Amino acid sequence: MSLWKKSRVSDVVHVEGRMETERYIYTPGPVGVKVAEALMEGRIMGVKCGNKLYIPAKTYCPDHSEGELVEVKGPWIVKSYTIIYEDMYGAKLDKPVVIALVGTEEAHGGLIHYVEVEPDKVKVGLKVEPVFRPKEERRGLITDVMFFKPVEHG
Amino acid sequence: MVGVKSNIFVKDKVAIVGAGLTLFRRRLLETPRDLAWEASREALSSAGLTLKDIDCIVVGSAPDAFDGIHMKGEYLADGSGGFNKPVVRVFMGGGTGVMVPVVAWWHVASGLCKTVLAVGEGKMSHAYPHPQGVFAYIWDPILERPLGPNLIWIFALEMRRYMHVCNASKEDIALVSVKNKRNALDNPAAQAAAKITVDDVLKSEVLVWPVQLLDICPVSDGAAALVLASESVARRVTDTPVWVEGIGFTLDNTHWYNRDLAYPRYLEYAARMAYKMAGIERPWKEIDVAEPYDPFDYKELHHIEGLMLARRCEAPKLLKEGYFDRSGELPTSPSGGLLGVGNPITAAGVMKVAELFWQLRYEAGARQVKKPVHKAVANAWGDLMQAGTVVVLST
Amino acid sequence: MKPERVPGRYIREEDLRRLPGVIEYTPTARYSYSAGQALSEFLRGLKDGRILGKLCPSCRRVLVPPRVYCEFCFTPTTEWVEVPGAGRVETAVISYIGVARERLEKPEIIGVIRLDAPGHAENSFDFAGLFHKLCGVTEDDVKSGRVIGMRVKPRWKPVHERMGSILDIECFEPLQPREVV
Amino acid sequence: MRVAVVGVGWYGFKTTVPELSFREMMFEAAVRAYEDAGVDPRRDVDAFISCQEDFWEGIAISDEFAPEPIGGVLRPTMTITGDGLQCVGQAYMMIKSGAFNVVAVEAHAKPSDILSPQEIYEFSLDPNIRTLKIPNPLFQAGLDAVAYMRRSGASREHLAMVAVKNKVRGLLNPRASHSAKLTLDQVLDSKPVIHPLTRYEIAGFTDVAINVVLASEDVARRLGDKHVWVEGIWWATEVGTGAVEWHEWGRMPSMRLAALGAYKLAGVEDPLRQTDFSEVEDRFSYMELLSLEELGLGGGGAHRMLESGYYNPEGGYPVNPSGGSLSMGVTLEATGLSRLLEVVLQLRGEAGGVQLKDVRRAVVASWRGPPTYTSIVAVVSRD
Repeated sequence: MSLWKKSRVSDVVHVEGRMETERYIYTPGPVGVKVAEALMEGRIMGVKCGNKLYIPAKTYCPDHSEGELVEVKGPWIVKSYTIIYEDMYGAKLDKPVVIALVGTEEAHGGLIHYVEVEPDKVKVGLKVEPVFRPKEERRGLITDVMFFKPVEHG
Repeated sequence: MVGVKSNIFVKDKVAIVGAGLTLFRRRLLETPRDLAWEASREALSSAGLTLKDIDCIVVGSAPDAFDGIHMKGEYLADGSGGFNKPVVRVFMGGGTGVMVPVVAWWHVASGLCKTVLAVGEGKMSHAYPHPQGVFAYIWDPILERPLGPNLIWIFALEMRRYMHVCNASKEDIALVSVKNKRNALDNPAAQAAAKITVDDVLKSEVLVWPVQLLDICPVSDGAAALVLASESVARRVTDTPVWVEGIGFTLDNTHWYNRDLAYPRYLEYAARMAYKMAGIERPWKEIDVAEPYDPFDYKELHHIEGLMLARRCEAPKLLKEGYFDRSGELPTSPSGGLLGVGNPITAAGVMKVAELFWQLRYEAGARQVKKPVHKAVANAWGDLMQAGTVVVLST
Repeated sequence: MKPERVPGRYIREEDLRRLPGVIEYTPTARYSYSAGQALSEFLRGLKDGRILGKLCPSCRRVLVPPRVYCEFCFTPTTEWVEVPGAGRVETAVISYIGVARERLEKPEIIGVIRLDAPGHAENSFDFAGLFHKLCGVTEDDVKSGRVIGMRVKPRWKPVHERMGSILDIECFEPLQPREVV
Repeated sequence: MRVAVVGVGWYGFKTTVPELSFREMMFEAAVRAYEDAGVDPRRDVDAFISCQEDFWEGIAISDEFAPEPIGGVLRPTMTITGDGLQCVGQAYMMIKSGAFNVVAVEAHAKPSDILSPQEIYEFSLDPNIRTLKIPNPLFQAGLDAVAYMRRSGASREHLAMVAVKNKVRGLLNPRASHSAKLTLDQVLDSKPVIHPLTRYEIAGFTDVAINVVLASEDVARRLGDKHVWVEGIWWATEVGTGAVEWHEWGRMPSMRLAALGAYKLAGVEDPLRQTDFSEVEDRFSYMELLSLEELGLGGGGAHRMLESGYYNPEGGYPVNPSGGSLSMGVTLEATGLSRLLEVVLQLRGEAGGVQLKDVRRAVVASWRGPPTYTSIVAVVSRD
């Protein structure tokens, strides 16, 4: 409690500033390198911890043991989803985007990613598949998968 | 992850029963959470425990702008063992490393946790063009940042003041760097171990006079972890528990240019708190080995005085006499310290406590100090030259 | 010898660029820091070429930089006090590097100035002071220690260039003009 | 030994507090809390804890600024980067250890000073997820809400009812700057922001500083009879933000674990019967219902209880009688302390327009918000 306060807006000053460095370069970690190499070859990895499969692969299991890296081949389904219409500042997106947790029936977890589908068509359980970037554009990141798309019914 | 039960227990005495380190290097391939996991695993296995045996987690890491992730405690939580467990992250700038076991202490002393995994992690190599650029934001955004300060400025200002008041020369101070880098030759985690001379320090690149390149610890990535346990658990898992006898912490005021920088008052206050709890009245006689915080060489001398292991301005003279060598009367930084082992900020403070743990159990091998050891003290320091954190250990 | 194992894989800068899975990220973190009651007035004072402090009614120290509380007495501070600006150099250093460790073309001298204002009544440890650049002193003044205790005063920017910022003071310079080598 | 809240103080609870710096706000709250408790911080308080995060402050080691405005200079003062209730948890442990008698806890929020909150939220995501450039970093709330609704059977209407209940209730609370006269239709007719959440179901931001003084039983009794007991407090993290995909979607295990811990300490077995009301997490509408379920306050389904009016202020078990975060706003790391503050005022009979009748014991629950899976729960009571 200041003994008395000035209250006109013009009495108080705000000073603009920032807390940024030019950029950050994050290393992937030894397991991350393997996961990245697999992605570049079009494979999505999970980690087997005992008899449970977790997606995506991480360096260690929940009990801190080293898991076994395994490829997850699907079939992929939407386990949960959301549709984003606005950003945090209230600006409307040009087109709403569908974000989903995409996993498999048995595995724990899943990938957080875009699903290319009309917002009114997305639902939990929707069968989807990954669409990879052309090989030469891949960098070992999750963005090597451009998005998931609904599996065409055959 | 359903159906996990929480464990809450009754009041108890506190021991360290395990410790682990990763390598300290300027750039490790591991992610921050990988590093926390590696150090945790080492600490747990050294105690013969697994994550299942751990009730609570204390994480230390500082600051978020280095690793480049906001809410870094949340990011590091599971690497530190925090899967469905109580986790807190403590943050006192550079002082965090020793604050981690302090906070872990009351987790156990309160009786609420029987076992605590306490982890310190730092990954300085993420920030470009240089990690020092990030330090620009530790300053007051209105009064200090406009001056374009480099981090080293404040430490140089403090060192200059110490030199002036204590009549200490650059040569006197450089001896700390020589000693610690030499000690680090025996530390398998060390990044900056070297056999150097005072002359090498004085000929190294001048950054902010009086601070030169070899007066400073390097930029590092790394992690360190401790396992703390209640008396009953400690006696079950080990014959040689190391007791946490005293804890102390203090923050001085934010306005560092409103106080005399020649003496680390913040540390004396923290040390008095810890010594009182440990029943230590004459630390200069009762402490056998110490790990004072040494990101800069003068800082070890400063902290030796703040810990009351030497009289004010007396540390440089004792150093010259070999008093603080591994074979000396009161060995300091037998690990090699931050100057020799490296400084992944919080991890370095935890590493110092780990070193004392090994020293007190006579497990430090080539690093073991010559004299018998029973009581030890470590400190860390941070913020705007204002944070003092202290633990006193004993066997 | 403990530790028996120190895991970790060292990686060189050159090798980092070749690794798959490396992520580059440009952060955005912008703020508008509220200066509040005390610093807004202080900045306004600087614009007028005055250094303002606040008086602690309990320990009688003048706080520069001002705050609405005395952190030792935990008392609200009362009157605004204009302090003379002159003071003594408490400590000073020579910087050869800039914010991000780049080498500077011309080294800068930086110091802490103990101002001519009442400090804490019970000790000489706590004082009214500022942190700023020093001009008109030489590198040798710093190295020899001549600078410590030297009387200095603020060199103000011309009135029309002042913005209400700590940079309205260009630097602190010796009270007595000195011969600069 | 029991632990009590012996004083509370706050300043702000406005969408912006331009006249003060965050430090001055901390001082205002601290003076009020110490006055309320009847303690002198320089003499009577043994330790000080601030709960804050660097990127909310825009200062790289914001712990530097913690001690001065709360009386903690040259005293044991520290920062925990967590929700204010986690600081209360630390204070609880410190007092239980016997080494501290009185501990002051501080948390503050000045989101109005943050010019790029969206980018800062994004910066809290794992770098791998950041590469996706998802246009709203709060997307996890949508994923959780959809999963929760599917599992529980709760509908869009139920979520909207939470917003209406809390926004309207807040009109009676002077600390509820985001309260509004709102109807169910208005919510249901409004456009979604993050499906299924509309703008009325996502709490706005509020500036505040809150200070809470805790003390051991002996000291609390000596200070008078205003004290409120912290019978139990516990916290948990389910997964780190580097492994959010492994979260149990549509659930909040961290809150369940925190509740189990807090109830065990407080000797609570049936919280719906053994406590009188609660202040729980509701920064997103679904979170109030999900929290209630994880806290064991959901009966046969929190949405059905809500529908029946059971959680209304005059219902069988009032939930968020303050108006909750939907009315009071998200106060960053002070969010948990906002909930605690309202409970303390209720139990002391000082809640003014939102005062409930005959309440003795309450549950306080907070989540740190996206992208975290960390929650804190406390059981608080009066004699």
